[in-house]
Amino acid sequence: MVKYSIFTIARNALTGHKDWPKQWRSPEPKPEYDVIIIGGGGHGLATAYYLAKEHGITNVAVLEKGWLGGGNTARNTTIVRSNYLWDESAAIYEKSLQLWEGLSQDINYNVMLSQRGVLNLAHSLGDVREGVRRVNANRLNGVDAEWLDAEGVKDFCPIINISKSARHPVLGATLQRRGGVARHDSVAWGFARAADALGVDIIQNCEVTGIKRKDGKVTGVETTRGDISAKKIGVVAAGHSSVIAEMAGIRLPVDSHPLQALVSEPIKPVIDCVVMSGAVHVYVSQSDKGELVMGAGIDSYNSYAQRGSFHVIEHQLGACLELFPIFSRVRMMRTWGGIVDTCPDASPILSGTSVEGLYFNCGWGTGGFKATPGSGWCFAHTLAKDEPHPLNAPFSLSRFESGALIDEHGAAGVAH
Amino acid sequence: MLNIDCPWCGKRHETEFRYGGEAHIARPEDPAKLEDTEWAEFLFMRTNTKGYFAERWLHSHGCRRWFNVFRNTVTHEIVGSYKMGEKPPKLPKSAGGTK
Amino acid sequence: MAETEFWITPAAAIASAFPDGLTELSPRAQVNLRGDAEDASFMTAVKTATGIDLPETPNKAATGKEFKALWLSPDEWLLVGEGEAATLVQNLEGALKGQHFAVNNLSANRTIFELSGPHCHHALMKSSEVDFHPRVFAPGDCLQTLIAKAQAIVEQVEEDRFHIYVRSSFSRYVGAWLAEALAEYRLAD
Amino acid sequence: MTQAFRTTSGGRIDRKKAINFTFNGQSYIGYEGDTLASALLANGVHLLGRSFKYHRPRGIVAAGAEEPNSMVQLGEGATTEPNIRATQISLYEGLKASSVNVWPNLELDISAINGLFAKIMTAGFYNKTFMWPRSMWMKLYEPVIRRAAGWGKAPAMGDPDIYDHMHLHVEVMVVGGGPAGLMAAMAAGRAGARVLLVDEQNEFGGSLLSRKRQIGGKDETAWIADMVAELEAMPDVTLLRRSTAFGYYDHNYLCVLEQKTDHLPAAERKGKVRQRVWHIRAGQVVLATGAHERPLVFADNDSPGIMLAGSVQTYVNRYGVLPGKKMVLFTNNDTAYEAAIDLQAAGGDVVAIIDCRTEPTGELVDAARALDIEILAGHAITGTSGGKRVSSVEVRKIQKGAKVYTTIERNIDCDLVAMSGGWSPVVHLFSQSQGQLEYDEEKVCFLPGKSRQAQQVAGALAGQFSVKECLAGGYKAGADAARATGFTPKRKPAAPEIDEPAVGSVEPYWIVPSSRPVGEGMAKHFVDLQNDTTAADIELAVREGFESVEHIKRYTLTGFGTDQGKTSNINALAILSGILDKPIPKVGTTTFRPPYTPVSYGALAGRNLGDWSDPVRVTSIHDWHVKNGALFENVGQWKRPWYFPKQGETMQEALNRECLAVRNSVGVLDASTLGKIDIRGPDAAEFLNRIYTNAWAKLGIGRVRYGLMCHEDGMVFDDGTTARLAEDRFLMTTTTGGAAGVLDWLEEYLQTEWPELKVYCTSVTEQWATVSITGPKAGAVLEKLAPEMDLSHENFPFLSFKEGEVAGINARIFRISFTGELTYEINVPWTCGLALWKAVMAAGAEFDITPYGTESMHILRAEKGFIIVGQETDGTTTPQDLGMDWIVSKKKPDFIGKRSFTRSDTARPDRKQLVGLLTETPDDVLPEGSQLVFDPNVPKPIPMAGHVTSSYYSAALGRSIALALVKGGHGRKGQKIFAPLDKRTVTAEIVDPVFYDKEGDRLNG
Repeated sequence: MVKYSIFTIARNALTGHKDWPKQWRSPEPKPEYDVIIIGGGGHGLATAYYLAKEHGITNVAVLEKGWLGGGNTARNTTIVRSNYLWDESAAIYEKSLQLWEGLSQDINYNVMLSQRGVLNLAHSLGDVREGVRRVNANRLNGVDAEWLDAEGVKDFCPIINISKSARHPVLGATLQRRGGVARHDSVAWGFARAADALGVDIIQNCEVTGIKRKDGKVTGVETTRGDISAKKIGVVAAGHSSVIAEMAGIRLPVDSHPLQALVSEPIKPVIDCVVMSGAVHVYVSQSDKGELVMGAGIDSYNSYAQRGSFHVIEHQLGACLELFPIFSRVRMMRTWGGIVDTCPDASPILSGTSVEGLYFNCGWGTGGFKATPGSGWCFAHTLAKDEPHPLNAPFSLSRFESGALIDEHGAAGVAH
Repeated sequence: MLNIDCPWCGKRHETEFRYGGEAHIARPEDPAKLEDTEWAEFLFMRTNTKGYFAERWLHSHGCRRWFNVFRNTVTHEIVGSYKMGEKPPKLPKSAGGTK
Repeated sequence: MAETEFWITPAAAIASAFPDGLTELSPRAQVNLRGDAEDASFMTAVKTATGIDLPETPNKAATGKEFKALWLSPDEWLLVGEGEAATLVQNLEGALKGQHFAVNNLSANRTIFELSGPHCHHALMKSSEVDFHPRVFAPGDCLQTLIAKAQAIVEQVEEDRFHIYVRSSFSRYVGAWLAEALAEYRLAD
Repeated sequence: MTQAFRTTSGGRIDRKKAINFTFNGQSYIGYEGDTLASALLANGVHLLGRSFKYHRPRGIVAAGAEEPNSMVQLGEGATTEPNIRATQISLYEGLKASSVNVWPNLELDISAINGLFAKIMTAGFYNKTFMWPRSMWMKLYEPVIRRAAGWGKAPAMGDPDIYDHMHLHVEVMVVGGGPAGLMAAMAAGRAGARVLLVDEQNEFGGSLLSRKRQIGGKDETAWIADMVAELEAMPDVTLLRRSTAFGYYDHNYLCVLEQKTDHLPAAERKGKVRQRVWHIRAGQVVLATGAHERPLVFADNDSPGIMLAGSVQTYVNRYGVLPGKKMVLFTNNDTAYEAAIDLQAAGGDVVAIIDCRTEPTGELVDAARALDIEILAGHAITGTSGGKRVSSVEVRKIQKGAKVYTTIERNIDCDLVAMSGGWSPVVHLFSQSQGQLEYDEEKVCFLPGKSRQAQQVAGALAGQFSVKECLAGGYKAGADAARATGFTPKRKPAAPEIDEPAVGSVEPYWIVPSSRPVGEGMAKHFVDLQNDTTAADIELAVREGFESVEHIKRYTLTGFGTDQGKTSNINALAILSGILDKPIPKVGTTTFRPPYTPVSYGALAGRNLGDWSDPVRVTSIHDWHVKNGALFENVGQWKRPWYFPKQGETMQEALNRECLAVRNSVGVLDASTLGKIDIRGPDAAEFLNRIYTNAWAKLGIGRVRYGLMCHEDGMVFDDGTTARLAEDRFLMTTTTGGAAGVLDWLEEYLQTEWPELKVYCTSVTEQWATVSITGPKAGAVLEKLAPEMDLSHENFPFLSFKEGEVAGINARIFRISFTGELTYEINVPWTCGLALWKAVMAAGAEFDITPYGTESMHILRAEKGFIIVGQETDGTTTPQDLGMDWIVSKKKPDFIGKRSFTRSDTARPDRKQLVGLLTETPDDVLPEGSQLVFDPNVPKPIPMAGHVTSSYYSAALGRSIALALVKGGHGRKGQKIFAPLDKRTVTAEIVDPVFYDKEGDRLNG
């Protein structure tokens, strides 16, 4: 793998950039692999990379039905943080954040991790209670977290409107300074390049059409490019997880929904942190190109279409202007949608199944991007050792039988 | 903005309705008799179909009736609506590709 | 009505400033009735008690002498009129004795706005996603939908005259919204 | 400078109405009907901005929405707007505009130095560097990159303008008011359908505004006027000008942005709606969105003065402007010849036509020859010079298939290059509507293929490039749309005679080599002008293994600018197909996403701002609370009094006063917000048995009982008291926030699971205003208001209700208690709430009756250990966790949630359970949300034992109290537990959650 640096760029400039090697090969599928990863998004590519790097398993194929990184990896709002409420979540997301912090150097690809700080706003006394609860939990879990009052929020993000007369006034916020954003495409491309360099076959335009099994054990897959045998299969198909599950004759506690996002036209920098408000569904940051990157609320209905209903966007922008009145004359440039796989407890599944050798990594819902390296790291361990790493053991399918859910929905909203 | 056909009120915009998820999941007659696995099946496991899908909607801001909609989760085409207890409508001939 | 001597209509505080074409009506009897329209004995009992053939066609209103009945759902109607709500409830309870039904005096539950005049359709187009064009929604039609973000019953009482029934707690929100919706035309006129 | 490039006559501008405006501080004059772009060109201004990466000088390329370059900062102060295209700004008196992203100024832009580094700033540049040393990314590299980011500036303050939304239903919506669209609207309108016709321009006519045509013996202007007049006369036809259909969504739902005042001088905008978003539901949609011309990709094709040929024609004919006086035309088709002919006719000089085709033929070619315009067939422009304004072009003979063209044939001086690479139908909306695109080899463009929605296509969008085809195609589309929505089109009118040149051939010519292979030397072949993407960048991307067009776009940023690649996407795709040596359709096309052109956030929010962003619900007593100084808490959509501070009182002092009043005398609470549901029918009791965790069959008429509701997963989701009004009738109360959800929940089970149950539910929440008087003196107050009523505990015991007159109002009074004190909850019709409240205040005056809010309510109930759903519960809490086993029936065979209690984790003995906490230091109030640990002295991560759900200072107890959920808490009474806070650790003892009046003696006053 050619090492990327300003010097290699300069050297290539002299030769008119004619000598840059491919970032990854486009190999023909081999007849058999030790492990097949279904899904060439960030999580799948990260899984392949860590399988090769951490476990020396390099006879691996990543099968992608379209173009790699073309699913939710390319469609999210790039927010990275680890300040989750429950111990189990905090542990796995914090592992992920730690991997993020060294990722550009580790895979020699600048993923532009920008730890500019993430605010989660509180708009009601109930929000405040939950925010303080989360901050305290984070601290005890060794996750950096601060509670800011309204003035503190204003200091950290001067353009935010903290007027008490706002419909849903800002009463405070949690702040994770190590949180921020990263460049989504670069994450997929970087992992792909690094995994490819370690011998992983990344096979695009290869859709899985069947899961072959014998005596309750997986033996391989049928694809649009022929059958491929494998000892183990890791499914990292996000919104399409249920489709693959059905091929293996199982069902998942997962529903697929549209999640929409949008960017504004590029404007000179006005906001240099990430602001999230679950209560009014506003998620804002500004990209290094100057676009305001915003996430909307999730559409209510099941869908496999990468688009949602427009009123969701309009509602979000109303709430957004409450928080950021100066955005009123900024213009929305592009909207899009992804398909998110949601679990009843808003926590992911990294687990084996009733089919031997078949593993699922799904259910990340709206929070998958931030988990990319950690998810891949844990899932690689699970595939390599045929048992979950302690970090992902709580995220097994069995929790839906025992009732040991990890409910990250937060408080059900104060009643009386 | 889906245009949903309430069996009573006719076509209204999605914003008048509340989504109820997959249809035809009957609550078990005697939950006490079920194994945890079976109970989990009822509580959590879903087919999450890609393609034509029977789902429940509540006309929450209209006549407050629950009913079923038969909709394609890829194209969002709505084949038809039907009342609780009725059978889904026939698939249109056009329904190729996605099942 | 004795029962309304202490009444203050929910939007009274802002209604005085409403533009032409928008008013909050004085209180009137509103009685919610539920029962099985398929059941002849229910329908006849209601007919004897009120003189009204309850509309079975969705989103239609039927008028009797003292009261009219708005279709709300296959087994629910709202009876509205100038008469005594308490008496109406008594009559219905009497006539329906022994049957499965529910009757509630909800005279205070909703306030009623009247939207009328040349711009009432514009105000509705700004406030609702429903098609109120004369071709599809005529006098005698009624339906439940959202006005802005609040649930409401909309009834067309005559051409270019609508009654909008709103839950009392939402009345100021909706009243102010409709007033604003008309503002631009006041400016134009 | 006075409009040196204005033609002497013609154009759709009003030469009598001069308009003053400034650009970059310099004053100019234009005419009514101008755009900012045409007015600047009339004044000879071509240089409008700088490019994104290399900061190269850039000028006006197009005349409409497809313009890639000329973005300006429009206006000043609170109403300034970034990134508006000069080609889309109608000129108005006093307009002020300036270039974006230039420093110190447009002429001398320091960042142009980036051009020197162009060689290293290739695609993927950022991915490959700025990684060492790691710390420098956040400290140095990224800040520098961010400073360079963005075009214009957002205003520094809020927006003074008004925006709103409209909803319209029509049978036929027509998008695009050109010849095809006008015809379609006419066909549908005459058939009697409700029709909406929208067009982004200030007037209808589309391409006819730029081209001279005789239609049925009239000139185009007269023809348009007649069509529009007839349409406007139709009562059910709506015409919207300056209105862009920007989004096409499911089930024929489209959104249109109408710009109502953006073309007016500031003074005339006051009080008017600035922009309106129309939400359209259409039975049928006719798309007649026209076509955009493609640039040609040749060396240094980006200097100001290099424009699209059709746009040159538009400036000449529509605006009476000569974009240049010495023009060279570079084309691969003959449609573009018309630009040369019209410019010449208008007084310009066409020095040469460079046609890449070896043997151009046809009417237009002949016409050009007849004007003695030199035509260099089989030639190409292989370089330009001039920098800030093109001054000459280098022309070479085309050597088919060669990577380089060896010899320069000519250097031609000029001040304008008109280019045409053919036309791309505007398929954006069609593609948004899920329609599939098909590539047409002969027409060299993507055309609409199979459509997924009830729609028709017509005009240039459908590959109908002549006016004749447009009129015929438009009529057919409109008629078909009308028919499909149940209307009968009138007999087809005779097709009008049209005098127009025949549409000639177009020959694909995607990239023009020069003296060196593309990518070598300093010359740049720009594909995406706004993002400075060159053909070399695309080659590099492919070289590095990117093959999917989506990858190419993302790696090179092609099509990611504010123009969303309207002029660059197809060229990029074609160049990619050349490199991959795959036919264009095989390489695929990219999906077009809304919006077609950018839409302001303000317009999208409409009026849903401030208190209208979410409805505010108030009780009938609200005004009294406001008058009496209440501070409010948002509970769901409700405004509830939080507490009632008196002059100079701190919050805590106010709470102490309110709580002590309740404990020692009497307090009053507005409880109107509680949800209330009338439940009636022979199976009502059975229904409650299934919904609630406890038993209801035996509840006596006139009695009241508290109940808990769980979801099927066994977790508590609502609670409240329910009274039995009659054998077959109950009145249920729910939490304030839960009301709507609970009613839906009840209906869901009645309608979907248990239709056999004879039960009707009716929401009566706002029928009843509820005034709760509580405290030892509550009885004394009620006696005064209801002298007739027997309030003795024998005849009006706890957990029962009575009906009767209170203060002369028919009322229902409940004896329940959320404070532990003697309490009467008086329910009267909502509209009498204020009257009752005032009467209560008067009657209670002698006992110093004290209104209190939600905060005191929370303290009082916490003193009694009563839970609040959503505070002591968070969706993971069972009744058992709350120590409420007493309310979970063991006898009932089934109720919602029961089955889940026995799951292994739900039955765990060491689940988090509700307990009371007493801090070691009595006046130390634990913050709510504090996490609790058994041992604070272990390294992180410290295992957590639970958290504080409620915590207050209790005036009645003279100390702090707290409720908490603690692992196995029920078995830990008496043990110590710790709350490690930011700076200190608080020690507390685990106790019973009931702190006050454990025996409950006070219930009866």
